[in-house]
Amino acid sequence: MKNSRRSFIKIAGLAALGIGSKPVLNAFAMAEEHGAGAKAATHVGEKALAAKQWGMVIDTRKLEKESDFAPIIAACHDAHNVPNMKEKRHEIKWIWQEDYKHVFAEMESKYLNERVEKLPLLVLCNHCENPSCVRACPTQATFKRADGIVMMDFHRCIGCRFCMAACPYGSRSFNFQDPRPFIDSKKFNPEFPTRMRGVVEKCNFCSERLAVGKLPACVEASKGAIVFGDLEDPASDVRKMLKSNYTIRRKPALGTSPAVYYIV
Amino acid sequence: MADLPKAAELIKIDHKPKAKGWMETPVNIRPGMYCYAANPKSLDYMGFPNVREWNPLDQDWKLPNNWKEILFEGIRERLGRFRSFKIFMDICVRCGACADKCHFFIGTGDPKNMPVLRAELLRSVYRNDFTMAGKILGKIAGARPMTLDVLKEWWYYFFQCTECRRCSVFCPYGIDTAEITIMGRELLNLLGLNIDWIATPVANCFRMGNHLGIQPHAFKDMLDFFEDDIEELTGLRMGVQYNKKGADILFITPSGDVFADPGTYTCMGYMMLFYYLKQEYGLDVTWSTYASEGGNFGFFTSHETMKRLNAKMYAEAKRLGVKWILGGECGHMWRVITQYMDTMNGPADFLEVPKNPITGTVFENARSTKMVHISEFTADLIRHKKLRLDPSRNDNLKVTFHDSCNPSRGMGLLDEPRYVIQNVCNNFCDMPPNTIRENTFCCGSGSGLNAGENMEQRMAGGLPRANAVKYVQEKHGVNMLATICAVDRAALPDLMKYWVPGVAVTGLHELVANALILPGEKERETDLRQEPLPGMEDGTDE
Amino acid sequence: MKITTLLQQQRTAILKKWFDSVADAYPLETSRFLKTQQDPFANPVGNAMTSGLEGLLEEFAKGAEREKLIRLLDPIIRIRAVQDFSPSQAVGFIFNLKKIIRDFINNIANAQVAQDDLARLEAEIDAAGLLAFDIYMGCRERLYDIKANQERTKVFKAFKRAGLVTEPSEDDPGLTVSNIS
Amino acid sequence: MNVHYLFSLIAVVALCLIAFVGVEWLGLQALFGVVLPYAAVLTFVVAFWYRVWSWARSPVPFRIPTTCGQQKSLPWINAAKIDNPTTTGAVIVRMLLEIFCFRSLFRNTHMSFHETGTGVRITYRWEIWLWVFAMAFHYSFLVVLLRHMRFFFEPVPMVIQLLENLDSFFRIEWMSSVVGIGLPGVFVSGLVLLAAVTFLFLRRLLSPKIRYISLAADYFPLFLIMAIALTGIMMRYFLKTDIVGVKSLVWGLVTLQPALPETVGSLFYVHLFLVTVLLVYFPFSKLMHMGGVFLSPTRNLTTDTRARRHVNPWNYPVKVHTYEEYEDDFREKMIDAGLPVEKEQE
Amino acid sequence: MNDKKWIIAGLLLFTVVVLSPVLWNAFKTPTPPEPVLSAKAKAAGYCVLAKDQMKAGHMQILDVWRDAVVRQGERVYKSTNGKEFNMSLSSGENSCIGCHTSKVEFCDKCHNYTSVRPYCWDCHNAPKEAM
Amino acid sequence: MLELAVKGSKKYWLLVLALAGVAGIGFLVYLKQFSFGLGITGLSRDVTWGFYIAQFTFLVGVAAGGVMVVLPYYLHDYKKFGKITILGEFLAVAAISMCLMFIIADLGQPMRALNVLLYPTPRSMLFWDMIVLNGYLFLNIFVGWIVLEAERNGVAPPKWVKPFIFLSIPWAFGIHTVTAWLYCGLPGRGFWLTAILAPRFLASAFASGPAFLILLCFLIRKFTKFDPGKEAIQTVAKIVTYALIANVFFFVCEVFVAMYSNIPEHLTHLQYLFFGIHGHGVLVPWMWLAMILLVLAIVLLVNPNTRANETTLGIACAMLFAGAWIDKGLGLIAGGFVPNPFHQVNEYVPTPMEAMITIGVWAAGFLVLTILYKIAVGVKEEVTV
Repeated sequence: MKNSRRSFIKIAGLAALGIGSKPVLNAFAMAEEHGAGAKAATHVGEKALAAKQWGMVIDTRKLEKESDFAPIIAACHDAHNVPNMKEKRHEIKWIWQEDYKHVFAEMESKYLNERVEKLPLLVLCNHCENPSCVRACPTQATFKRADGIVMMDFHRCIGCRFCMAACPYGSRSFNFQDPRPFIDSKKFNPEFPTRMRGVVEKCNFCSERLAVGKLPACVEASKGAIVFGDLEDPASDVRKMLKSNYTIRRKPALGTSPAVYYIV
Repeated sequence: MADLPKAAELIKIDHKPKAKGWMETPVNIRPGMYCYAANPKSLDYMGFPNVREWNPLDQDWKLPNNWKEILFEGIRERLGRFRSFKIFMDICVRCGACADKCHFFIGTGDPKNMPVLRAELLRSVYRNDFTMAGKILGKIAGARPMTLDVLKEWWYYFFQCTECRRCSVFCPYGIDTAEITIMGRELLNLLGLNIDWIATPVANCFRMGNHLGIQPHAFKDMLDFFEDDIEELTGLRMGVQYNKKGADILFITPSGDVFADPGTYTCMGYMMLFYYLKQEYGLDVTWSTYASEGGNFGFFTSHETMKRLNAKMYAEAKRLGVKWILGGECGHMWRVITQYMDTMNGPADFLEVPKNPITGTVFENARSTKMVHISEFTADLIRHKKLRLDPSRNDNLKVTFHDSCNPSRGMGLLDEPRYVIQNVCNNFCDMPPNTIRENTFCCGSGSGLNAGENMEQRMAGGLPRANAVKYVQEKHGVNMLATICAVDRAALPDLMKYWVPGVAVTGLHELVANALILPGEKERETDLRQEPLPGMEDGTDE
Repeated sequence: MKITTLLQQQRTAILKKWFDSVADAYPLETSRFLKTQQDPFANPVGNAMTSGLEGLLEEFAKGAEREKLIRLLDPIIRIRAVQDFSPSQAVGFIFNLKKIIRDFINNIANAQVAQDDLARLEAEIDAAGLLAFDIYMGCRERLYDIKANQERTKVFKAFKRAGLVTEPSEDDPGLTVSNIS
Repeated sequence: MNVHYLFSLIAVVALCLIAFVGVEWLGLQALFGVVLPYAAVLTFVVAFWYRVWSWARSPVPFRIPTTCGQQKSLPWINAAKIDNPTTTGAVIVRMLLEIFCFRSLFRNTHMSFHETGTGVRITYRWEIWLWVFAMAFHYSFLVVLLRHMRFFFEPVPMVIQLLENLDSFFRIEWMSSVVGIGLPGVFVSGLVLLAAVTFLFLRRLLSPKIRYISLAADYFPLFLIMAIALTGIMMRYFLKTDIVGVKSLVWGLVTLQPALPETVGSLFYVHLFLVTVLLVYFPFSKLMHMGGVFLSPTRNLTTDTRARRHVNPWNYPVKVHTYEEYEDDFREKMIDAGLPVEKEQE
Repeated sequence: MNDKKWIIAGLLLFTVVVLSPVLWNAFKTPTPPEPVLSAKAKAAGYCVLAKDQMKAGHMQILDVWRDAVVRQGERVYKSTNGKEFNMSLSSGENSCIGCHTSKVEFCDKCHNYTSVRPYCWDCHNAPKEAM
Repeated sequence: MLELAVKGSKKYWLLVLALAGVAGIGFLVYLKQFSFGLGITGLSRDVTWGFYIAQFTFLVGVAAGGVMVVLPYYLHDYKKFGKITILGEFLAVAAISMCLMFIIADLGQPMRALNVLLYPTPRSMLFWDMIVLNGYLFLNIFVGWIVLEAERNGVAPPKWVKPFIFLSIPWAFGIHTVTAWLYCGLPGRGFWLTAILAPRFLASAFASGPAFLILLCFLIRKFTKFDPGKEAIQTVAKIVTYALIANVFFFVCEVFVAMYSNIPEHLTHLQYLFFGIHGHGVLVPWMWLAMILLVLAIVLLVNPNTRANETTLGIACAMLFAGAWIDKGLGLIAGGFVPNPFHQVNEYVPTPMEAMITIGVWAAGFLVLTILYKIAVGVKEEVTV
């Protein structure tokens, strides 16, 4: 960042020509501030939560009834202005409910425990440690942040949907049309942007909430059924949960190493 | 001063002068690249100003004292009269698209032969004395004062342009260097600076009706001689008519066809065609000794001179009371007819709209000039199957066609001659596409530069054309170059001799006459050139 | 080292030098015009020579055949014969090659070359130069032949056939063919 | 050596400095922002009229179009209707093709020599780059010009907005440590203009033929336009200026109620001054080809001169050698040769 | 050949086109936009940068911000006067639209005046206002 | 040479106008897609790629197939192909143009297409695909044009195009290999996850591209004065035969692995395509038709008599082309996405609008092809007069 700052100052002299006829010196000072200089002044908020690899443990034992799922899904979708598309084909979902036999289809078992056979599960982006979607993206519009969150940069996505083909979990949705008419204006969250047509979207582990020290919306709404924390931190809640419970991850054979664990 | 330069280095220094722009490079008039100065007698006869003996190689050109005034007055007058001149002086952006389109530049490599620079020779002076920018900014605006050196440069390079207009095809603004050359030559004529190959034919033509100065009785004698040749060949006499009042059609062809091989064979071709039409369809064609020249070297002198020479065509047609005029194969003759004649000497309301009485075709495109090109006429006849033809008589020929500059870029006469050739010959192929039709290359000798003393210039200028002929010679075994221009027929044989030995030159109607089966002719054993017809080689071998 | 090996190894460099020396021989204006760029042969005059010189050098490297030399030299000389050259300029460029090769041997390649080998090559170059002169003269003769004959073949032949060639009389206001020279 | 371009470069740099110094140090905003633009537009229009009118005053005595294709002659021969136009409609099409598609330049070829087994062969390669860049230059210039109309109209016309949308169709958003481009959206036309003008300059500089024929007057407009494009691009993407201020200045000019905003930077005045210079320079230079191309008599006339008579307004009688004079000269010989004569010899 | 009338027509057309902005607008009243500051913004009395600088360069700051927020996770901006801002174009505490509450009154005025149509609003800001 | 494209008979202009018209209609429909979004297509959350990408994949094959006439001519100096290499190259140009148009049509945010260049991402196969496709387009235009122009001028092509020619040969293999890698590198898509996908693509390319070229040669011979030569066509036919056999062989290998190993991940997709699962099977008749066409084509091509007979050869080539088109242009992409990662079946059927855009792109591609072939054939006619 220091380098970039210096190189910017070099052209700041020229910048004097541009802004304000009289206050040449001001312009210098200003060039420092905005443009690339502005970067120096940006930082992570004080209350922000940090981690090396965010992860999640979903305790399916605590999520059984429809009424357990609905508030969680609603909390997420409302917080992120996820539209409710009329056509199933164009469905957009960040977190949703799916049967065990579909989620863990490859763990097919002929004679399954009765509970598990009909077990509803929450599915969302796995924020894999080794995400194939990030590999596929030709513009780095989807990328892995330092804290392990697999992010979407909606400003940069070209809508090629390569990431959707690459995602083995079906976690990604595409805006086949303008989503805004399908957002319930009563539930609209003005603090979170909507998306435009033609970009891919998915769960972002509530990075906007983590930045202000809040846990993800689904975690908050789950009444303890979902535990969230740093997988790399042995003292974190998630690690404790993982230590004390048998958990499984989706399609481990693919080597993507999901960060979402299920206690079945 | 430690090391004296070595001899080799000194020579090198001599060879590499400090590079200067073209404006600072004086002209170097070189033998072989220019034509002799005009004979004063010729200029005098025409009443041109500032007549005198002078030699281009001399330092002193014996100019009148007020030559600059004369010149500037001439420029001013022409700027007021010709929008083309004025616009072409003003709007060139020097994009250079014309540069390698000029046959003289390709052949000589002399940068001042790039059309743009040729025009700049004049433009630079125009800017200096006729535009505000030039007057204020001078050299920066590309202006330079008129000097004797500049005048010599004009003379040298305006007589190194054949006014072929190839550059104009490519110019994004349609700037026509020919127009600029024409103006340049007009201006030079104000100072008596013409070349003899132009001035003398002009004088001849003015007085005797044709460039060669063939007097009427001689003209007839020459055609009589062709009659003898044809009789020998076919057993028939053509019965050419001269100055006949009340004929259907007046026929005018360049006098080059009457006196110079291989044009003479073309001339015989016309005679045979007219004989055929007379016998078969009763068409009455007359020749004229007064208007015995289709070509117009006045065009290479000045607009006024062009008009003075051209006036004879309509005058003679009127006097003879013909219905319309038929024109022979010529290049600049047709440019004059197409673009100037009607304007200068028309309207020709005493003539009828040309109608081919044999086919009934009305030549709508010649509705106003009342003058039809013979290849249009013949093509029409062939199309209506009015001619009995035996193309196999031309089977010893592999023919290609040279589009002459003026008919192609001045009127667009491209397909008619090809149609005729393809109907009278069995072997025809075109030269490469960028060298034919509107892209055709000049023979290098047009616009009055067909002299002997400038042979190097002509050979260099004809290089692109010759090169294309060579290509088809090597590829398809072409041995005959057909053309519809008398200057071409005079110039191309020399060019072929130098660059493409083995290719002869012919006019279109020589080929037609070879194939044409005349009523009552005896079996032909030779072609018009008295060379054995294909299949007759043994018979004539005695 | 064999001289042919040298020629093959240093082909590009020798060619470049040879081109330059040819460009020097152009008339001032064109020469200067050529010098302003890396490839001196983007100009039509020089353009014709590029591959010609290359072919010649190849021939020398292989041991020149007379027929092939003529074929290579003819198009170059034929153009130069009608362009702005003195005879020495038109054919002299061939001899430049001798000095260039010697320079290469002495200064650049620092190679030991058998004297008789070099002498053989120089003899070949001389022979090529003489051939070029033959071609040049052939072209010029052809040119003068055309010049000299054009009036006879065209005008006089026709006139003579018609029995029309007469001396012009002084007071005749008409001008006759003899003026068109 | 050719110093033409150096001279022109210095001239353009000097012009930039004049505006910069004038505004930055001398405070001559009113001069550069109001007086000169008005004067320039006036000069441009008046001088343009003057130049075109000076052409129009000269008549077109002869119809001398260049025919670039088969003539209309016999009904069964396919005529090149556009390249050899015989009707006014076809001439209009020909002119439109010339003006909007640079038809003639499109034909451009490049000549070169080749050695073949049997000698030298001259070949002609289709040379498209001059055409491509000329088209790119003129059209991007036009688009840039029209785009600037957003400063001249309030509300901004829909067509201009549409044009802006098309021009900025491709989002070039690129954030790096040194420069960030994203907002405002990148207009492709500006970049194309700069690229094309650079090509045209490099062509003049690097091609020896073109360099040889180039004058200072050829480099100057190139540098001028290059500088205009550069200052514009700098203002838009990097150094920024207050465009609300710019619009209020321009709006003041077009409503004839000039007012000077305070927050507009000197770079803008440099940009404006260069445009001013271009406007003044235009009618006195080769840039007048814009008007001239419409009047070019080799392109804007029908080729049916043989079918329709063209009148020369100054056609004057000339001295000709009449048939009577001719017969007087040669009557005797004509009679001897058996040629008919008008007057028998006495 | 009488083409002068055509030439004059062409010249007139040319003149009208060249002078069209003046002909169209002459003597109209200048209408410089006056963005309305919300009570909140007025009360605050400061912004991320000085007014002039914001006028000319706010888009660059937004560019930098969106990259920093999305890709670096940096969401706080500290201006030279030590104030901290929430780097968000959407409404929210201490964000752009949080303070300049009305896009119509604040942003659109100048944007419309200068024919700037940023696509920010495709995603940011409230859907009802965008519609 | 472009002037050859603007001088043509009425028939030629009719064809050009018709193609331009269809392309224009396609473009208008595309404008609808542009303003509404990809929702007008039959694509869904589960089948995110459809017709567009399938056409793209197939056409990359057609483009790569051109190398089958370029390679023997330039590497093995097989003179008979001298007349048709340019046809192969220009076919590649047209096919690649279509590919690029299909990619643009498939993007949700086409105006951001330049991001691929602005943020080059070497780990993404799509980035490499962009490079190879554009590179191949450039190489073919460039090489084709220069060689053709030299031929027209009757001179040898300049020496410096040789490296480009040689480069274009491996490059042709490259485009289809990278295109295959788009698919076969994705975890969790069992149908594509096979190392033989690239070879299979190449084999099908070298069958369908040259087969199409043979059909084009027949058309050219019928409508112009240029004859590509019977012997050249027969040699191409042999190449087609072997490539087709290889293609079918590779496919059999795939089927064997899936069936014999009986791994559901790999098997279900084939089951879906050829038998349907859970009552879904829109593609079943198509896939069987493709198989029948390909087998029949093999029969006709392998038999020397039917191969030598130009009528049956033409039929075989048409069947092959149609079969390969169904195989790649319908089955391959949809088959990869159905069933979805949750083993649910959501089928894909293109919508009429999607089909219209597709047809529009094909028309635009054929327009390019028509113009390029007009030029090429024009030169050939000129040279062989």
